[in-house]
Amino acid sequence: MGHGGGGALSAELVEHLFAPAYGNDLLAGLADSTALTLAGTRLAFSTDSYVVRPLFFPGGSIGDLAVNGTVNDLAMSGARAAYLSCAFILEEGTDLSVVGRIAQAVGAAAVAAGVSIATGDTKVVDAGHGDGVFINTSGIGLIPHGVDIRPQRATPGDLVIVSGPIGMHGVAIMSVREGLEFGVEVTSDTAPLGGLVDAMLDVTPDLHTLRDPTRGGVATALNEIAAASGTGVLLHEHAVPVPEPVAGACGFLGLDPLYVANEGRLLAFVPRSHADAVLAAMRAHPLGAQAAVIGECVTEHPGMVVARTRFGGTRVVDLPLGEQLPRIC
Amino acid sequence: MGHGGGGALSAELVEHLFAPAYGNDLLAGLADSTALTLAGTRLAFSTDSYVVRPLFFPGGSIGDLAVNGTVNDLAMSGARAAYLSCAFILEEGTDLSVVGRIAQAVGAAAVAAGVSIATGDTKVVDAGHGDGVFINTSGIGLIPHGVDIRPQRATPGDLVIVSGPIGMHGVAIMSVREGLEFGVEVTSDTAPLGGLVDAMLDVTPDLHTLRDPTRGGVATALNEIAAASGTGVLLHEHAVPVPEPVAGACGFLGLDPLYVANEGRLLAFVPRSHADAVLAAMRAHPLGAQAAVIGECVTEHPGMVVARTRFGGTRVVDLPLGEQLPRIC
Amino acid sequence: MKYIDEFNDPDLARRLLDDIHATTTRPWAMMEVCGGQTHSIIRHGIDQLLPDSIELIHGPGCPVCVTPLEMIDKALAIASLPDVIFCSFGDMLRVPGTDRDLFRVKSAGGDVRVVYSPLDALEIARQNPGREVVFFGIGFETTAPANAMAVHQARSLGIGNFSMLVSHVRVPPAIEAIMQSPDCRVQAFLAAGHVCSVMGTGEYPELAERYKVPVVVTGFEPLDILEGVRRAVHQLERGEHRVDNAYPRAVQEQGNPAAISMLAEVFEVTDRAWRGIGTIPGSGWRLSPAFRAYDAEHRFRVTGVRTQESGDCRSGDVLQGLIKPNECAAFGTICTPRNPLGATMVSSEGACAAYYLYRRLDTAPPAPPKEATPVG
Amino acid sequence: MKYIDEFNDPDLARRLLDDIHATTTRPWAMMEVCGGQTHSIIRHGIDQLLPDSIELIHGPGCPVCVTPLEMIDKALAIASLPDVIFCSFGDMLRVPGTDRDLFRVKSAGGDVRVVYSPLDALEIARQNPGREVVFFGIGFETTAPANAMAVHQARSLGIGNFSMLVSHVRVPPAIEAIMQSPDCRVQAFLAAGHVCSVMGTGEYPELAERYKVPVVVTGFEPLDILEGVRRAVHQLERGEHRVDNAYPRAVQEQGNPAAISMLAEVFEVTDRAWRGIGTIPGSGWRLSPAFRAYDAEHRFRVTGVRTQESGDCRSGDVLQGLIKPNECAAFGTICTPRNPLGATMVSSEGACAAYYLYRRLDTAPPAPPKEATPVG
Amino acid sequence: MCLAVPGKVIGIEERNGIRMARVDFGGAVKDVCLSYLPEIEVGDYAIVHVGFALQRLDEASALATLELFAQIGALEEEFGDAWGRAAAEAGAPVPPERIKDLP
Amino acid sequence: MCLAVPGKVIGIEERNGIRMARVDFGGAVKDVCLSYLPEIEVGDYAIVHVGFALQRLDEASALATLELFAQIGALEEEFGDAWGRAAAEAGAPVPPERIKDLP
Ligand code: SF4
Ligand code: SF4
Ligand SMILES: [Mg+2]
Ligand SMILES: [Mg+2]
Ligand SMILES: [Mg+2]
Ligand SMILES: [Mg+2]
Ligand SMILES: [Mg+2]
Ligand SMILES: [Mg+2]
Ligand SMILES: [Mg+2]
Ligand SMILES: [Mg+2]
Ligand SMILES: [Mg+2]
Ligand SMILES: [Mg+2]
Repeated sequence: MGHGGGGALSAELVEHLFAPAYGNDLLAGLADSTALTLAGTRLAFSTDSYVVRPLFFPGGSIGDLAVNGTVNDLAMSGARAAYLSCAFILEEGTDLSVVGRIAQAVGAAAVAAGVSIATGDTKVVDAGHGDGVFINTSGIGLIPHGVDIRPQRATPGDLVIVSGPIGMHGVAIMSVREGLEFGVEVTSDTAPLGGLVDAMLDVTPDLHTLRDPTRGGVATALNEIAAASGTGVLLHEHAVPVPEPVAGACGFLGLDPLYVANEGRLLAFVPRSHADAVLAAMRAHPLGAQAAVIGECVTEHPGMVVARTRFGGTRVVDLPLGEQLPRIC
Repeated sequence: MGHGGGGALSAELVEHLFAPAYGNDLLAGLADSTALTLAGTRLAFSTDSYVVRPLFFPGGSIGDLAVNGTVNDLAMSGARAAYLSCAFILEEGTDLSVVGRIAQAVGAAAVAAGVSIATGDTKVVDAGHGDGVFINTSGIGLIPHGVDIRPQRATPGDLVIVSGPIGMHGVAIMSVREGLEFGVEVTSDTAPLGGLVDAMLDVTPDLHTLRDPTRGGVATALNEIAAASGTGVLLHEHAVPVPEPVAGACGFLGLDPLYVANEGRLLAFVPRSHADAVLAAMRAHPLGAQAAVIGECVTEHPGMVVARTRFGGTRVVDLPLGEQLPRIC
Repeated sequence: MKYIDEFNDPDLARRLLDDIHATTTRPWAMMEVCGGQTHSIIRHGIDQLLPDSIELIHGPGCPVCVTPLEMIDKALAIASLPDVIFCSFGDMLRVPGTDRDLFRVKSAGGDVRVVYSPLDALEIARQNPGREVVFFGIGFETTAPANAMAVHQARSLGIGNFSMLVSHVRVPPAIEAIMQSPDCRVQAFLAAGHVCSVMGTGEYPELAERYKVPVVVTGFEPLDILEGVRRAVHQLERGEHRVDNAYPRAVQEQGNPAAISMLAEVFEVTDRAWRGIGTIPGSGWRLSPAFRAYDAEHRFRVTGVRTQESGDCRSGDVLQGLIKPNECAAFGTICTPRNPLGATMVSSEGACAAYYLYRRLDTAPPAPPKEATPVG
Repeated sequence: MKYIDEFNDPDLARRLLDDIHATTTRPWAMMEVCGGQTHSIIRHGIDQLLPDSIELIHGPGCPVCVTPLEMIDKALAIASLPDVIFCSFGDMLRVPGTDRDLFRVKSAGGDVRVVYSPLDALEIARQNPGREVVFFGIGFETTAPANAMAVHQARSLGIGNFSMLVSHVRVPPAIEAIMQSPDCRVQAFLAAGHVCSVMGTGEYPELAERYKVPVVVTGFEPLDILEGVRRAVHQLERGEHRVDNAYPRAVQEQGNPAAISMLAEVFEVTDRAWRGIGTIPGSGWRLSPAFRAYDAEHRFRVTGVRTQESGDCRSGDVLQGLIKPNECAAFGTICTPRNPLGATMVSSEGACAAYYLYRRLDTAPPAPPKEATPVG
Repeated sequence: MCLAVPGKVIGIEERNGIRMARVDFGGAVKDVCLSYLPEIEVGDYAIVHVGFALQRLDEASALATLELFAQIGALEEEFGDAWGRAAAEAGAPVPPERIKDLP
Repeated sequence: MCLAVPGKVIGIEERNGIRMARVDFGGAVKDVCLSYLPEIEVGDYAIVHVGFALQRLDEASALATLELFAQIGALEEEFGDAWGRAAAEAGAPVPPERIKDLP
């Protein structure tokens, strides 16, 4: 189990304290990253702390996530990440070799994403006052002219595209925790999405909304966008690409792939008129080869996500109650 | 005792892993913040995590430090902070009211510093896997034209100016830990230094080096600058402004004020020809009213800091071995 | 995947639905016993496709929901002990005790671990000889053989720091209790397929006969459920009350003899309280005297546990099919999955949670606008 | 601040120095007994201002430096026990035991707390009745009364979870041991002012007479030290060997009678090993039988402590004034404050550390260029 | 209750005297205890619950069931489009047939 | 050893039967145990070590000492500039007099 899946404190419970305390409207946008103007230049700025356990998993490590997570949050504003900060909080007793391997992963991921680690920090806390390694990355990137990508812009008529098969990251993490084994193909999907977004923007700057469905998975991302925009989202469940091992693992652990984390996928809300062209551009990019339309924005059930089942029934797709756990019933 | 004062892991031990792993030269500059160019604009970018204990102390809280610390690191590149990120890692069991008070402090400090909190993040970790509240802030700011402030630019002939009395922050923190009491005047000096730096830059853009002598105090900051620039630093010990309560507290706890933390002071390395004017501008600013020349850069003992005592003797002023502790002998 | 995809085919579903619609001439109320079936029905929207005149009553077959409050509180007390590693299936972590849940205990620093199998807990005990490892042994007849085996192996391998907090329940006494209720509206049962995989179907003919009620052994994939409904409707329309196995690929009449004999060795039948319902005679298993040393209730004499069930919760009526979840006044107002009053709201198998999560559109006014929560 | 600033006046210092320079006609070697004096001398650069012919030998008066390795290792073992809160003056945290130090124990999760006073440790014991609180009672005669009082109060207040690991040392037997060494070069002593504040000066006339050595009771501010040196030089030049009190504002002949009688009640004289030097008869205090119940060595029978002092360390010779720190081959190479081989390198009072920290410019080649450490 | 899923036995071995199988769930592979199903062989499918194989899946029964489903449709075709009725009742805006044709 | 510092007693009270003082160290105030110095009074100065007052500071002695220092200088003035010699030996680039004049 990771952190913060339950208990009295939750990010949701706490976060409402912040925006009013900070006295500005920048945090109210519900976006992965915030668009700013500085000396006439439009920038995206984003921060995230990474407390994921285990530190290493098939296909990556906390170091990859720390880079790709923030690079992707910037990409979800249409920005190509330029510079990252990287701050470690280390717990006394952590192996130096572990820190070294993570640092190498950070460096390699930064090179792969075309971003520079510009500034860093290291703090060491006593044993029992941390948990091995926490990483914070913050990132800045340029937003191209004419691009305005925000959750609020999703609107009835938009089609919802996912860039590829879902659930790989979460299942790869679980395979470590639950002692699962897979064929070679089940590794985290962690990847930097800046290039894919560039390819999409080449088709049209008029992408309405982008989001990387990380913690809480596709269901959570769709709910957040529905809530921010007030549009209804209708998900065509059978169209969602779920790889067979993910379906298999979710099957016997009792999990729903819609709620499983991804680290190298994006959801795009695209005007119907551009959807074919955007989909084609995505499929021409290695990270979007299996992109698929999975739903649409509707005027019904505003702010809610509803799935149509393969049998023609419907059900509400709600926000999750924290992390999914293996269940027996 | 705070975190990371000893033990097998130390920031120093770890940090040499990072710069080579990241594969760029940005981290090699040893600066409080890094100067970047993005779309033709010169920016400063900085990050720090705050793990200070206690969370509240006379004159401030971890929230004030998290804002002012990063604002000041930007100012030490001559940049006026524009936007901050603010990411919390909360330990389960932390009072919501504590988080709320800290959020309020962050907001108030941001307003005071003229900076906007643009993006945030909250993670919750299980009890025993954190320590109440950790905060990371990262910040970006514009560097004015013609300004090039770096530790490497300190050079023999420069005079060293401190912006005010030293040791207040560290002694205020210790007053909580050690049950000291003071007159009202001993509170943390935590403050945003952007305005003071602006006033100094109004006199001349040719400030060589600025540094806020935070953890490890004036001695550490001077050593870092001497090491980065290769200049010798001669400190005139009697000229260092040490408030009487700081001297008193350090006296009976056995501490050296040169190693006690400050959160609202800066050290400036200024060409001798500009020193009088810069000093005058500083003294005209509320945060620099008690600014004083405390030393000079010399060709002797390159890379080392040497203090001349009031009796005419000399001694090396070394880097500290971690946090100073109350001692009996 | 084989045995799953074929039983999810929409074309075949349509044929079964056609048959059900064609066969049904009047209202029928049938109970799917198992929460797994409830979950499948609601998740796939099967209930929406059935004739309006067929009512599915969601049965008590969720072991998480029916685990008595007192047992949860005991689990919470044991899990809070500093030397204990408390292992549980993930389902139990959010089940509310009197004043908190296992998740809260874990978040507060307790060593609570989610395991996939009781054998994982046994392995944790082997690897932590200095600690006491307690496994929360809940479940119906499907889960009981696994838990029995863990206790059996603990004894044969000499793993003395392992024990089990046992709260097993048995299906047939529950069916009997439902049928004996004066308010009973159930006209047919879709029996729990996987329980029958273990126990066989031998316990049902007597029930079917005594209460004149069709019992159709039913699987969990959408086609399995439709087929169960279809066979029940055919019997009901014809006035029959037989035991019919609609899940023959996984259920044999004799069940799994090896599992049944292990159950007989490790467990003994006992009366058991069902949360929301009350005590049902002979409806549970506890460790038999030969394994009493592995009984966590015996090993940890947790005292001072004071249970206090919410007075607003009507989960007992829900579990007996007397009301639908949305007929409870607390539903969706003071009782939500985030703040569950009763166990049927906390397990995703629970009827109240299933209704809230998947049927909110039909059953409740739209949710209030969500608070702004920065994300990313 | 009063009593400090006046004794830091550079003009008066110059007058004292003038007198010393004028008076000194040949080489003299004198020992400042107390590490606090060493610290003050080096920190203010006083040694640089004295005539070259006056050599200050840095004495063994640093309780941190001389605490025997075995006692450090016992402290580390006790501090690592899970139920123990181990309290210590800050000085002891970086003193290396055989394989680690108290800081390392704390960083690894041990509950090690720095206190300003032994009474703080007693208060911690009062507030944590369920834990054992152990205080590391080190120090010379100056510190011993405080520690004695803490034990005395623990008994009178009935604080049973408090105990003390006692490693007290006494100055006069150490002076005697130094004078008895065949290699002894010390011609005069600057006695430790604050030890005399407690014990008075009555123990010194006999020593001065027996070894024909001037003993000047000396304070800690720069002028106090210069005055101590000045008076010693005057005696030496005149061939005298008296006890002279150069710190009369804080030292009275009879010392502090209340403190002396408390010491006699709580402690008894014992032989004590001095790190680097060896056992000196009668040179320590331990708890007297009436307070044995508060003895941590007695309460925690720590076994299996295996001590192993570095073979390269010459701190014993340093502590006896036989060599200067920079004459040790390890100094500044394999032994630095960051990686101290001996205790005299770890305490900022220790002669080796004082030389390394403040005198590197004179005594060692310039440090190699520092590694790039990102800061901010 | 009783989330049990079918998987294919791809390997069998004794471990500490206990018969264990490696079971493939569509690419996800898990170790499963065979104590209750000792006669099962590599290539067989079993229903697995909390790490235990509980029952061998009988292929003949499965095929017979599917065959029955297919025949029902044939028999009942004359009863008209019950599916369409049901879908309309559920308020489906897109007929099921069309779902597959979405881009 | 024995970092003991002078401070001024600014208040005295009994606490749990123990005589305690508030002692001012140039603005930093700390509670100090008076068990070993019961006769001390508010306004007096004491040497304090690890929370205990160990000895009253005698003002007359202090003044006499300082007076002595001042006289020494007067007596020894004819011996020439020993200070200057010492400073030169220590390699001081700035004469002590000039240090005070730095900006
Ligand atoms: S909605 Fe909540 S309160 Fe009502 S019956 Fe269900 S669980 Fe109980
Ligand atoms: S320099 Fe180090 S090794 Fe040498 S005597 Fe000093 S403490 Fe021992
Ligand atoms: Mg930990
Ligand atoms: Mg903690
Ligand atoms: Mg993110
Ligand atoms: Mg975030
Ligand atoms: Mg995101
Ligand atoms: Mg972000
Ligand atoms: Mg900083
Ligand atoms: Mg930093
Ligand atoms: Mg800084
Ligand atoms: Mg910084």
